[in-house]
Amino acid sequence: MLSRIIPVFTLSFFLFFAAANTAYAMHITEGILPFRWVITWFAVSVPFVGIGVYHVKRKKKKMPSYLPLVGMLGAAVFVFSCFPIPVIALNGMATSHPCGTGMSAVLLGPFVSVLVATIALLIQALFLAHGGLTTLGGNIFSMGILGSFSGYFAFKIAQRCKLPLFWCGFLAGMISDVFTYLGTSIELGLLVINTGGSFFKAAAEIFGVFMMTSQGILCIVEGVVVGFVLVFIYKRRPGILFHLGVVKDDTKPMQT
Amino acid sequence: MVILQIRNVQYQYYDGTHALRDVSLDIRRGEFLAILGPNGSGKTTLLKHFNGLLKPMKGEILLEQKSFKQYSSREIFQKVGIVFQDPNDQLFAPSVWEDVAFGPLNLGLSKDEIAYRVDDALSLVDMNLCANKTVDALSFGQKKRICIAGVLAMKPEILVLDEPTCGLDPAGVTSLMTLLKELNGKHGITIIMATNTVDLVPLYMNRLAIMYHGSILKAGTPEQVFSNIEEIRHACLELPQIAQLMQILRDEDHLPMDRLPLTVGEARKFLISRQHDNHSWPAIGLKYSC
Amino acid sequence: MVILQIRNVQYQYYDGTHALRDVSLDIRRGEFLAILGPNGSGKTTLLKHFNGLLKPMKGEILLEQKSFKQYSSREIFQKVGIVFQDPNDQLFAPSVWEDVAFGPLNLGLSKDEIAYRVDDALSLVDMNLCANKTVDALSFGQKKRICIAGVLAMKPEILVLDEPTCGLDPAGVTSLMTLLKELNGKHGITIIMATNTVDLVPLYMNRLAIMYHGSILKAGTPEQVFSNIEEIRHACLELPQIAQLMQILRDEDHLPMDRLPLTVGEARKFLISRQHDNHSWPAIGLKYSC
Amino acid sequence: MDFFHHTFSDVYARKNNWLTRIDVRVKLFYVISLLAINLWAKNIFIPLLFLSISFIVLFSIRTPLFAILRSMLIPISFAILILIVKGLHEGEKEWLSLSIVGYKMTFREEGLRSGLHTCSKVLGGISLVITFSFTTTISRLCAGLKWFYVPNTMIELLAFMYRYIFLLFDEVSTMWTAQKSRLGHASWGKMIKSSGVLCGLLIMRAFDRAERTYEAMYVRGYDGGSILTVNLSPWRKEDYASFIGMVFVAPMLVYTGNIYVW
Ligand SMILES: Nc1ncnc2c1ncn2[C@@H]1O[C@H](COP(=O)(O)OP(=O)(O)OP(=O)(O)O)[C@@H](O)[C@H]1O
Ligand SMILES: Nc1ncnc2c1ncn2[C@@H]1O[C@H](COP(=O)(O)OP(=O)(O)OP(=O)(O)O)[C@@H](O)[C@H]1O
Ligand SMILES: [Mg+2]
Ligand SMILES: [Mg+2]
Repeated sequence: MLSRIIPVFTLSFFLFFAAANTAYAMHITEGILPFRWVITWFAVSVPFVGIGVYHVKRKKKKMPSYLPLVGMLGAAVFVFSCFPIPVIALNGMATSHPCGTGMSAVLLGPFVSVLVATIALLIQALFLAHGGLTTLGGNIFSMGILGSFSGYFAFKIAQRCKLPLFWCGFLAGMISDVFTYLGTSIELGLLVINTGGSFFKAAAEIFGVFMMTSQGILCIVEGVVVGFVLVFIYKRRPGILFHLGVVKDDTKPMQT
Repeated sequence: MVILQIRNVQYQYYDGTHALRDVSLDIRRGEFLAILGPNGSGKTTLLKHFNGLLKPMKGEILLEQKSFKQYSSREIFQKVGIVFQDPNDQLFAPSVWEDVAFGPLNLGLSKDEIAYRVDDALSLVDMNLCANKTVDALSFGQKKRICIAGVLAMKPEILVLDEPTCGLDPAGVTSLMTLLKELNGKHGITIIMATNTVDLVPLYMNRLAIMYHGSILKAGTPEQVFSNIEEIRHACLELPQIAQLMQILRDEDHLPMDRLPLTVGEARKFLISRQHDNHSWPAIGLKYSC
Repeated sequence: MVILQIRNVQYQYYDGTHALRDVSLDIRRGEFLAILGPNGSGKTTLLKHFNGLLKPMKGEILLEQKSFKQYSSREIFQKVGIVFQDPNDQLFAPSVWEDVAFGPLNLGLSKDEIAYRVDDALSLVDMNLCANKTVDALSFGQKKRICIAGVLAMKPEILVLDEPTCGLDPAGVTSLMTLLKELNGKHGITIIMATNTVDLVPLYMNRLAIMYHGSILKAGTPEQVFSNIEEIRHACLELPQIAQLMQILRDEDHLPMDRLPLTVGEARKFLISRQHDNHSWPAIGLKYSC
Repeated sequence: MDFFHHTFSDVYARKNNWLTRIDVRVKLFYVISLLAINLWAKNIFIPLLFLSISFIVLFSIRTPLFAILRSMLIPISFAILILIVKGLHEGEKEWLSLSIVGYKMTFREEGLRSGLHTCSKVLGGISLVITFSFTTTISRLCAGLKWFYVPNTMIELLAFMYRYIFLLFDEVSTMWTAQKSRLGHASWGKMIKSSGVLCGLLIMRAFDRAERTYEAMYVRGYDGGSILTVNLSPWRKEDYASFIGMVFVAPMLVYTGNIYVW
């Protein structure tokens, strides 16, 4: 049974992904999650978003320039997430779109990044019908929370290990992507529970399919781009990274 | 009467650039002052001092004879409104109305007062009809007007503009400058404007200051300042086109003039009046090489 | 000889804006063409067609008598170099040298050839000494020059510039325009430049086209185009200052002129020559003994 | 590249028609409760009813069909995917079997039914969301969200981000074309590298712009307070009427949705 299902499953996924643009599959569409999961995911996500709001609110009282900074960088990350990135995948050359959460987590910190991702998801849900309003909670969980925290911690750990900046960024970008897809797979996998299917099998299948089609390559490409971006900014305008607290200013130049 | 007095102001950016070396300037109530200067001479830096956005490292700034330090920053914002170069940086609210209301809102005014001021400001810049538009749907010149409205809604006594005409087409420049002239003349708002377009100055401003390398090279009426051509050239500037023509006629072709005509109108008057006093045409002034 | 031919090009943006309605224009090899027009008239949109960044919805563009479709985009980019308005949009690399080398590198040239081209391009724009500076340390005008060098390093035959003088001080404008004039004259590069500054046109360009509302209103030499004042005003433009003065003298004060002087030099010549033919002075004849 | 402006701009919502005139609070209330009913519905009629009503409503304000379809393309393809997957996996009763390149694919009836059910929910939900977003400008939305006690900071960020994505996007497209015209996208590797450079420039731009915008806000008295002047119009009679209308409609929908068809 299983041996027959997997290839068929994969093939159908594959056919679909070859036809439609894969990247969009990373958000769960409106109407797919049943009621209880909608509520569960909202319940999981709201505290994180709340903490993000609290962070921004507290910080902007102390430093009024923080709100425009978060808004502008959020907009930049949003625009970045709309870049068509060419990906060589099983189905040939395809363009895909990065998530951008890894980048925003590195630049803004995990909680604020969740907030920014929430807003981005809301905008996408409303204007692109990409994701949805009832599935917002689930999408915040996978892209916002898992993406931000995994990216952030990957970056911090890599930094602690004294990896070069490029690799820190690479890991942040790649791991946050992987976790985002993992989150989506888990959420979709959980759906089979009440129909009696095996959650782990389903989630693993979906995740496998994600990675086998262009998304696997996309994770790596996004990692490369994030790493590259950090190095680029560090070379040209290190002040920005110091200001955002991404890297420690251990040289202290030009203090006049 | 002097409304804003800049006294030996110096300013240095964090990276060590001496943006202002030693600037002293008096701005009189109700005047329309142009600040000219080459790129990087410190115009923007100076303008940012006028409302306390930057604090001078040395020297001080007096508003109505009182030092800036004696005012709260809110009082200064209310008295001095500043419009930066790029309108896109200044229009952040989703709709025009909300953007203009931003200033009055921060002043803590009542709702009615805010609505009144916004409508007033929008009608001053002739943009009432756009009140509900989103900011993205406006043209560059319209955005510029909304920026000015946003500042006017705070009822400033002094309006500071940084290169407001850059990027506008000639008709847009004329309409913006006419608006400023009207605000200056009818509503008595003191206007200070940094610009690179020398040709505008004799037409609209009654005083100008030339900045060079972080200090004021010269200040005075357009006639006074443009009379010294070497200095102008030295500051990487040019005379206005008309003045260039008249200056060549005066210096190369020896046409006597008591003062250099700077605008089309003045030049015309001069050239026509020349016809009447034929005796003063110099006979030798005919050798020219173009 | 016509190098670039635009035939009935139409272009519409996604939101339905008819940015180009019906544009036909011939650009001759070696000419210096100015494209004037009010904000939003479609200048930038047209320029982006010149190197295939935008594809016309109707009509076609011929480069050296062959349709754009027959070229690969690489060939077009090599023949037509484009410089956008904001230099910050175009300087990607950390240092000047690397930035200028970006184009040649992508052409797959050898190392020596790249180095040679970069040095050549930098010396053309007179920026050799800045080769090792970081881009951020440059002034606005210098950045502009580096942008041009970056394009020149690809050895284009046609150079397209979008409002290159906007935001520069008068000395910067003069030096940039002199540079362009030199590239045009000495090196035979065809230059097309969109601008809002009418005063520059008679001084540097030998042909201009006026755009209005998505189509070419008029094209020709400055004398031809500026002779019809109504049309110019209609297109939200102004005559150059000098031309304004002379036009008033002609129309209001009835000074007879066969053609309107547009530059300082021409106006001077005319005004001086007026002294000779006293008989044609309308008011009073001037007595002269020459 | 036009795609971006096209999809994210609220051009349709800026028009003046009976739907855009409805108070945003009423619309939000409707959308949320209808979405809930849509999710809960046990048959495909309710979602399809929502779908058709949305289309009729959108056509009544002359929304071009292609704009609707463009927005629905992704969800539709997602829905079809679910239909296929469920059809292949769930249930026993064979409905259709075909073989493609050696794989025997068997569609089963139960799976197709439940797939169709989910499919209809996707379409119904999406059409509701689209109807909402095609008739509500972002500033109205912000005002409405505020009334629903969404934190102020979040609304501010939403408005701010929405305002500046277009601007940054335009800057990026200019840089993109500048790169392209110097052959920065000649090969795949170069394209990746160029994307990195572009994104780095984008972040730098955003940072500088944030600073300048803050200065502009500061000189107009901003000190960390609110940046939005939310001006919701007061409740009108029609708004109350539509609110109460929902109270009558909802039970009917719930009743219909409860009919178990298969
Ligand atoms: N944020 C900054 N940090 C460091 N140096 C700066 C900064 N802003 C300006 N400068 C430097 O200070 C000097 C004065 O700059 P300013 O912007 O005041 O010139 P400006 O007269 O406004 O020029 P422009 O005509 O180009 O607008 C310049 O040399 C500039 O490089
Ligand atoms: N990306 C775009 N999407 C939609 N409309 C656009 C876009 N770019 C320009 N337009 C519109 O197309 C028209 C022509 O614009 P264009 O930028 O070519 O004008 P321009 O002559 O360069 O103006 P300016 O002097 O302000 O630079 C304008 O009405 C403008 O609003
Ligand atoms: Mg400046
Ligand atoms: Mg333009």
